Amino acid sequence: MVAPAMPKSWYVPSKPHKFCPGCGHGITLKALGEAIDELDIQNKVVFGCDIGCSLLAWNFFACDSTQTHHGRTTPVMVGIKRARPELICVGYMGDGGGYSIGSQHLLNSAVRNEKITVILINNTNYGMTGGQMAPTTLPGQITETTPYGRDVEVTGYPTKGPEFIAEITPENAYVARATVSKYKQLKRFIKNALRNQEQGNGFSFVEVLSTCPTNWRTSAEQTWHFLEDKMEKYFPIGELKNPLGKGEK
Amino acid sequence: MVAPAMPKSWYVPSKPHKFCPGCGHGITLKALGEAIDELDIQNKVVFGCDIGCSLLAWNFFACDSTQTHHGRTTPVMVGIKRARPELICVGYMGDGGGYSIGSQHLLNSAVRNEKITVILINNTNYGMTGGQMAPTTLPGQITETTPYGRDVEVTGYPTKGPEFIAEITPENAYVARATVSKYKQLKRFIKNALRNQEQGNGFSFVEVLSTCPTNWRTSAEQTWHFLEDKMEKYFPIGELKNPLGKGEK
Amino acid sequence: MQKVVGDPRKAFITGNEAVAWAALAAKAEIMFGYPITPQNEVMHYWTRLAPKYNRKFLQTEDELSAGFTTCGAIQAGKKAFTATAGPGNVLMQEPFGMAEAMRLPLLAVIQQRGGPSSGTVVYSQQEVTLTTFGGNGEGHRIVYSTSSHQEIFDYVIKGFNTAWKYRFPVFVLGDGYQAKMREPLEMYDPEDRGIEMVKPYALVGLDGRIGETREPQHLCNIYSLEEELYEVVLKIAGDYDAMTPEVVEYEEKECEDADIIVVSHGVVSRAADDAVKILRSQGIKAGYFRPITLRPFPQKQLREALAKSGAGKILIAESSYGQLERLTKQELYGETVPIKSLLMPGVGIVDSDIVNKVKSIM
Amino acid sequence: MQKVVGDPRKAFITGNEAVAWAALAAKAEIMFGYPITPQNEVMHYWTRLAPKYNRKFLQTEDELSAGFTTCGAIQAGKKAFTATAGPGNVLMQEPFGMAEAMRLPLLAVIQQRGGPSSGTVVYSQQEVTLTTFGGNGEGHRIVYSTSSHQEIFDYVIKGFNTAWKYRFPVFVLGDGYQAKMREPLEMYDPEDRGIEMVKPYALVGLDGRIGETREPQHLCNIYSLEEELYEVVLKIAGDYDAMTPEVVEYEEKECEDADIIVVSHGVVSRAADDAVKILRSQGIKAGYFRPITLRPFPQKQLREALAKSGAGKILIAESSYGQLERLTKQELYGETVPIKSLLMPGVGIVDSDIVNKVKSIM
Amino acid sequence: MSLIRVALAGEGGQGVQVVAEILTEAAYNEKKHTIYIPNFGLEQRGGVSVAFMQVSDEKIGAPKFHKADIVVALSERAVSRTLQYSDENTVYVYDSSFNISPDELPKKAKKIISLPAVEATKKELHPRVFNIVVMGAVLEFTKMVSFEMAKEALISKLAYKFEKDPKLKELNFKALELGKELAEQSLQEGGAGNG
Amino acid sequence: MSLIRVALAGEGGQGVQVVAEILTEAAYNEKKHTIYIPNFGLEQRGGVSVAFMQVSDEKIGAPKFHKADIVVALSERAVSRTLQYSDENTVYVYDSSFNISPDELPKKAKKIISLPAVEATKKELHPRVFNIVVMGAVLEFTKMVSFEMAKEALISKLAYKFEKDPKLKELNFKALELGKELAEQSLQEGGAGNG
Amino acid sequence: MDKKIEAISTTMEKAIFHIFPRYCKGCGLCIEKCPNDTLIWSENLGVYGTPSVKPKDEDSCIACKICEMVCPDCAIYIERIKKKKIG
Amino acid sequence: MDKKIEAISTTMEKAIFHIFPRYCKGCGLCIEKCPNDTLIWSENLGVYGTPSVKPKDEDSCIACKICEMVCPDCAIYIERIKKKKIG
Ligand SMILES: Cc1ncc(C[n+]2csc(CCOP(=O)(O)OP(=O)(O)O)c2C)c(N)n1
Ligand SMILES: Cc1ncc(C[n+]2csc(CCOP(=O)(O)OP(=O)(O)O)c2C)c(N)n1
Ligand code: SF4
Ligand code: SF4
Ligand code: SF4
Ligand code: SF4
Ligand code: SF4
Ligand code: SF4
Ligand SMILES: [Mg+2]
Ligand SMILES: [Mg+2]
Repeated sequence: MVAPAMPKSWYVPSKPHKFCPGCGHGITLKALGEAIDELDIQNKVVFGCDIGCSLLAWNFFACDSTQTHHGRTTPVMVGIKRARPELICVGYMGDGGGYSIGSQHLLNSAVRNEKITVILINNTNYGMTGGQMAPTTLPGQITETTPYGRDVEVTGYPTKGPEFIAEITPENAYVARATVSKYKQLKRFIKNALRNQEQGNGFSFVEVLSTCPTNWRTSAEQTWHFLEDKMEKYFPIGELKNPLGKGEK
Repeated sequence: MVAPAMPKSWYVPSKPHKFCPGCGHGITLKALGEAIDELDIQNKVVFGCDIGCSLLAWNFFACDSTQTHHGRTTPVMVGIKRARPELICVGYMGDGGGYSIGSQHLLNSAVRNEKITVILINNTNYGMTGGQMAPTTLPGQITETTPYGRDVEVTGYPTKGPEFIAEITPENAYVARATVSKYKQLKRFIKNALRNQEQGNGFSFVEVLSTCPTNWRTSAEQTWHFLEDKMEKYFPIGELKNPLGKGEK
Repeated sequence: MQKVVGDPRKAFITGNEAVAWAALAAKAEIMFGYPITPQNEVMHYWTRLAPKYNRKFLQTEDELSAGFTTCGAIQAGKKAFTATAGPGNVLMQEPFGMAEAMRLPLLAVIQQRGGPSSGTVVYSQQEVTLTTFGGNGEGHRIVYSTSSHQEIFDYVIKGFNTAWKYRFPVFVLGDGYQAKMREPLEMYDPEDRGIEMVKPYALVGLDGRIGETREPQHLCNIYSLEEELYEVVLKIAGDYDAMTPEVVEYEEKECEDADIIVVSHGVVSRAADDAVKILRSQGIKAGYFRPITLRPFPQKQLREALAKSGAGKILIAESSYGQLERLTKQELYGETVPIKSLLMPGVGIVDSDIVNKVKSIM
Repeated sequence: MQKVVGDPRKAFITGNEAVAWAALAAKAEIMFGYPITPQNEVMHYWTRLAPKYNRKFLQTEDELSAGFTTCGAIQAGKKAFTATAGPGNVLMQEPFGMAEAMRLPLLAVIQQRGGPSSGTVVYSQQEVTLTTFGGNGEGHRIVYSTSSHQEIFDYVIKGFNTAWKYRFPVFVLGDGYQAKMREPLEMYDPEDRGIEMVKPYALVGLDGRIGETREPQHLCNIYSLEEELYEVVLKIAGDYDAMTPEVVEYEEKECEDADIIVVSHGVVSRAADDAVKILRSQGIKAGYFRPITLRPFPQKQLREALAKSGAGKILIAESSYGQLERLTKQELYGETVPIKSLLMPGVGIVDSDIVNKVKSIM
Repeated sequence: MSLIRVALAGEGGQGVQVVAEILTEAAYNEKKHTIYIPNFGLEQRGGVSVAFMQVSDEKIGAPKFHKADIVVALSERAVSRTLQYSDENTVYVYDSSFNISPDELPKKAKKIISLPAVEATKKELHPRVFNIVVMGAVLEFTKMVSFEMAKEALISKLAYKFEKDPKLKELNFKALELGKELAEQSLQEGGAGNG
Repeated sequence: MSLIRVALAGEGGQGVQVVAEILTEAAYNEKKHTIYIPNFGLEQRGGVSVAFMQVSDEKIGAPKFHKADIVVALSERAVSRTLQYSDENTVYVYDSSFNISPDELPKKAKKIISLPAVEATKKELHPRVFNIVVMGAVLEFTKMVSFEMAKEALISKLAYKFEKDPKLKELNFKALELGKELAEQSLQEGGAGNG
Repeated sequence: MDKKIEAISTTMEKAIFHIFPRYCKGCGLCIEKCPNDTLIWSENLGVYGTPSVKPKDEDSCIACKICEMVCPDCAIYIERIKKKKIG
Repeated sequence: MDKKIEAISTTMEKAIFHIFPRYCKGCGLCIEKCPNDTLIWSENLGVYGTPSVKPKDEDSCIACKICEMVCPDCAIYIERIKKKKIG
């Protein structure tokens, strides 16, 4: 009998997972799972998820996992890593958790070059709480707290995370922005971020442009359109910092 | 009888002020006072200070002033400004308050382009609490919590605030780094930051390299030396963003 | 300011929507907030309505910021408010503490959810201790615990007035059920009911020329000497005690001859009310007492109810593990009536739960 | 692990230094902290000493981070601790709440300062309610209130053991005076006193191959359904109650025949002790009772002291505005002995304050 | 009318909460006392959606209840999620299309009804009005509000949709009727009671 | 020896806390019970620095006291800052160089002594050992610890300085002696008592 | 979710298309991304009672695996059919 | 601090040097920054009982005002003496 093409590091009893239909969290976590498999680090990964839709991944992996408060995944991962440097610590959070309520942790952990990996889902809104404005909400985008569209005069322009993290980290940090529409690249970036931690280089960060059909209220077609034609235009994809040798990528 | 050359906006009954001998806070606040005088905005300035040595300025000015919690001056100023856009709101804080405990506020207020002015004293340590490491502590610098010198492998490199704030703000923000060793430039930068708010442009930020002889445990000579030969080497002085017309500077 | 509710208007809406309408009707000028379930819709409704009435909104980066921006706007003389729940309420204790110390008339709507920690996003009454005594202070706050949408509407309006009159932070303590359920209420403009809204005034950004027509304002919340702080705390405590008889509120039913008095607050008191009716119908002399203000607590009134009834028992029913019980016990110290409790942290309580419990202890 | 204190060693040091030595002696492996007066020197001493004993330190960006990194290190199986005060304690309620919910054996030293808000950086006992019941939970914590440097040393060591044995967050509650003053104490290695240190163990990052030799660990602090949370809270409460008799501690003197019992905690109990001696010497039968664990509270023991003495009065003396008083009243509910209080928020209390107060109410 | 308590549960997209909104709005318009509370929370994502309704002639106490008078489960997962609301006084309704075994049904119920709503909707109307069929059935089972009132509330709720596509109105009315009929039939047939 | 309570106050740079550390360390070495608590806090910056010491043969209770047995104010600002610690049992000491009027001195005191420490130090020794002169005076006023013990504690505290500059040792000893003498003289003269 | 996870398999020219309805949430992301518009809605319902997907024919699939990659739920497995090399 | 704020004034060639001892904390920043090493410690004590500053002579001061600018306490005021223009 044929089995689903599921990463070995996924935890089967919790599947189908709890994310909405068409949610980019699932695609990202598939890429993460395959990266973990390919690097063969399943037994030493500690996966930490935030509050936000990321919390739905609390029992997603067949890896030791912990779930913490909104915005606080970064310090929990830092605590684990400082205590046990041999572990591979992966913090998983939303744009709200990372750029808003937990931004002091993200910023300062990046500055301290903490040897953890952070994967941040940019879905341009607060998914879990029902679709409020996030720091990444696009200009004019309608959310529950910008019912007349985000007015950049009032709330500013969307936060560009990898850009400022690249600015504040030293050269051996890894910083990239990926998108769930480019799966192979997404997986490559995540893998690089994990390898950068494995090699003890420094802070490793991947922002992932992701889909949220539920709060965007989009059909599959509209979902891809918003991601590829709106978000990817605003947020450039690519590696901003990659200390790994070219040959190793 | 000759009177001290004191800005009109200084509050005389609280002088001599409470800062230590040789403290750069005094120089900065003189520049701020003169800037307020020259712009003739004393009656509409609200001056807010943090906890940290900046709190010692709670009754420093003959301007309406408020003092708040450690790191929370930014949101208090934002609240005042949002409520009363006609006021000129000046948040005054230390590098600990701004880059560490209050960094989520500084970051997100900058992103939202809040129309306030923030003046941040970089004295490479936590002055008020007796000289612990700050995000700005120089590599190798000895503080109460880095008794063997700041090890960049363990705690990273010093935060460069204006650089990352310039990265996340739109073009009509004002961002600069000044030093108390260059008084006229310091005053000019502060004045620009105030004018940028007056004109309703956007977020205005000046980091000031400042002296802390008490915690540095330096003589006057060593104080200037540390500021000019160590700090100014590491933290470049200048305007990173100035939306004001050249002629107006 | 534009009238928000013209004619009294019946509506079938959620509690969160009622909060937004009430704040508008109370002439609140600006809201600061950070999303958290089950409070979100307060912000959703406010953001839809506010621009129409020329009111403002800012979604801040976290609850610390929401609390401190609110404090700032109040210092600048505007009627400002916020709303939160659970972990957000935990964080907001920092700004609430500043409001307590600096006597800022902050109003916060708390829609309790399950705890500790993230708990559930649903419902609870586990933020009683936190809301009444949170922070590193002495709990000099006013806390209204509502039980229906009508009360949410009424007490948000009243809360702004209490805050600006007495200058203590005011909390309207709801919960996830009240936040999310729909039930009917009547909305009105306070002035149509003869309720005069207290005018806000500024502490900073005053008119006049400093040094000529006025002195500068210098606000602070930290003191050099122990003795200075002592004076400040005692002054606050004195004002608080003086205000108490004017502010304290409660609801009492069937206590005259009760053998057992059921004490509950908030939405649980609805079940208690029904339970008392059922018990009475079954010949059990039950009474009903509900503190509406949890702070200040209607201590005198509850003691009087005990005295006149001669009740032999108290039953405390709450959706938490003894928070109302502890509060009641400390307030009633000296009484000897045995206190029993029905503690259901994080879950709803219905009339039959109380009826059964009463029967089991009678 | 290297022995920290070889021979028992007398020392004349500050309380903060005593904390650092005790944590070393207790085999604490890593400290996370953020500066705040009057706690700073815990970190200063730790950073000087830790590298010599191969222990670690991280200064975090704020207290939220200090609390959560501590939680992380504990989940990873290390004996970790933090220290804070005042507004820092307010913020740390967020991570403390997570520790409470997830049963993480976190140890935090709290050196109380004046409140509310920034208050003073000096001294107070105004963090009693916050430390015992802070957050959106039910106060399932263990709080030791120390009164001398010797106790600071003893209870930091004991606190780690209580935490890791029962898996509740443990607080050693000091104050600014205790933190900053110098007085003599004797330091020792716990094992030399026959105190076995409980071994820490990991919740994540376990050995073995997942899916082959073991299952993955999945920790969480949020629940979908009210009922799930209810079960969790009741389980925690059950464990807490079961642990209480083993953990509760108190000190009692001269209560056998006392006419009045002076209840105090922490450093104030030193003045109370002296006051009782003075009063006795003046023919006034005063007794002394001091809860060492404020949570769980020695309720039974205090009731027994009341019973056997037949005391006609209780005097509560505290450097706060009724926090110990409220705690005592809720724990003693049902007793009828009148409770009077000497409330001096944020300032020190000396023997004569208590003596005078006792005389004025006898 | 004495108090009626209804729990209606289904998958996120099945429109459970809309039905509850319309029904309680109708009851409110009929000057009845009514409370509607959605379940909310984490379950929203990937979980089963439950609507809790109460309607009465008298003031209503607690907003939520432990046991319902009628439970309607619109998906297989909704069955296990709603078992807890059923006791010996509950009429428990689920769709006959579900692939579940008897021991997955509530142990305690006054009556257990398997309703062919999915099939009938698919066959006779269109899957998109499935929730309105269910609404009709709930109406019939509970009589919590008059059929006419419910229809009116339906119209006002969906007015914006009907404007765009008038045929939709007819379809919805038919769905309401169909639901009513299915319920009538099932009541006549009687369901398996146990408990 | 029964309990002795001392409050010593001066400007930040005057070395008040060092004196208190040495004196209480000496008392500790002498197996006395002793507590030393610095004032700390905002006052540190620009404020007056106060050291609170207690020494006794018996266990000491409260770490701080409301009223001291002896108060020594080393600067003009220290005078107003320390008024609160003086009552009818207090010996209040200040420097005779201060430009203050009698009504700026404590209203209640057992004895008020104006000590010419600043001048004598400047004239006979060197301003940098002013605090040690004061230490000698406090020793004489309180007898809280033996002179020899105090000297030993002084040596061990400043050992690292003495190593670099042996002449300093001599200077410090002289300062200690000078302080003692000044105190002796002042006690013989008697001070203005009031209260 | 202890129901068996079984595939419905469609053998096409270049690949066998396996769909696991118990994992398919009917989001349609795969349909939109298929470069050859091979996929359409299926009468087999997925885990939430919504339609799952199937190939519309046997020859349009080029076995590019894009559908598999974008499926957030691992509901698709494309088994490539190795071409027998001719000559 | 209700004591009168009075200056000690030294008239030099190019400027009058005013020092307000009640504001001077003796930090020495001015001494270090004076380009001509004009300033030295004075026997007049400042507010904290430490020495304040004074010019060492009358001709080395160039009235550049640097000392005034760097003084954190506004304890110095340099009053420039206007040169009478010759010719
Ligand atoms: C302290 C605190 N504040 C607010 C919340 C409520 N909350 C839960 S998730 C969330 C937003 C999540 O948004 P994001 O981080 O972008 O993740 P997403 O759900 O979009 O993946 C918020 C505000 C909380 N749980 N705790
Ligand atoms: C929440 C909180 N945490 C910690 C403190 C203690 N604290 C007061 S000032 C300060 C550091 C100040 O450093 P900085 O902001 O750099 O200002 P500086 O004193 O150096 O000018 C700290 C940690 C506090 N008051 N509140
Ligand atoms: S709400 Fe959005 S981000 Fe959250 S699970 Fe659903 S689709 Fe994904
Ligand atoms: S401690 Fe440093 S920053 Fe603070 S007042 Fe003194 S010199 Fe200035
Ligand atoms: S493998 Fe490629 S071509 Fe074939 S169905 Fe999937 S996406 Fe379409
Ligand atoms: S992408 Fe996956 S879950 Fe979505 S419709 Fe296709 S097979 Fe189903
Ligand atoms: S004005 Fe210039 S030259 Fe004259 S004393 Fe001051 S710094 Fe020196
Ligand atoms: S800079 Fe000012 S305070 Fe410092 S020594 Fe010179 S005059 Fe005095
Ligand atoms: Mg998001
Ligand atoms: Mg600093």
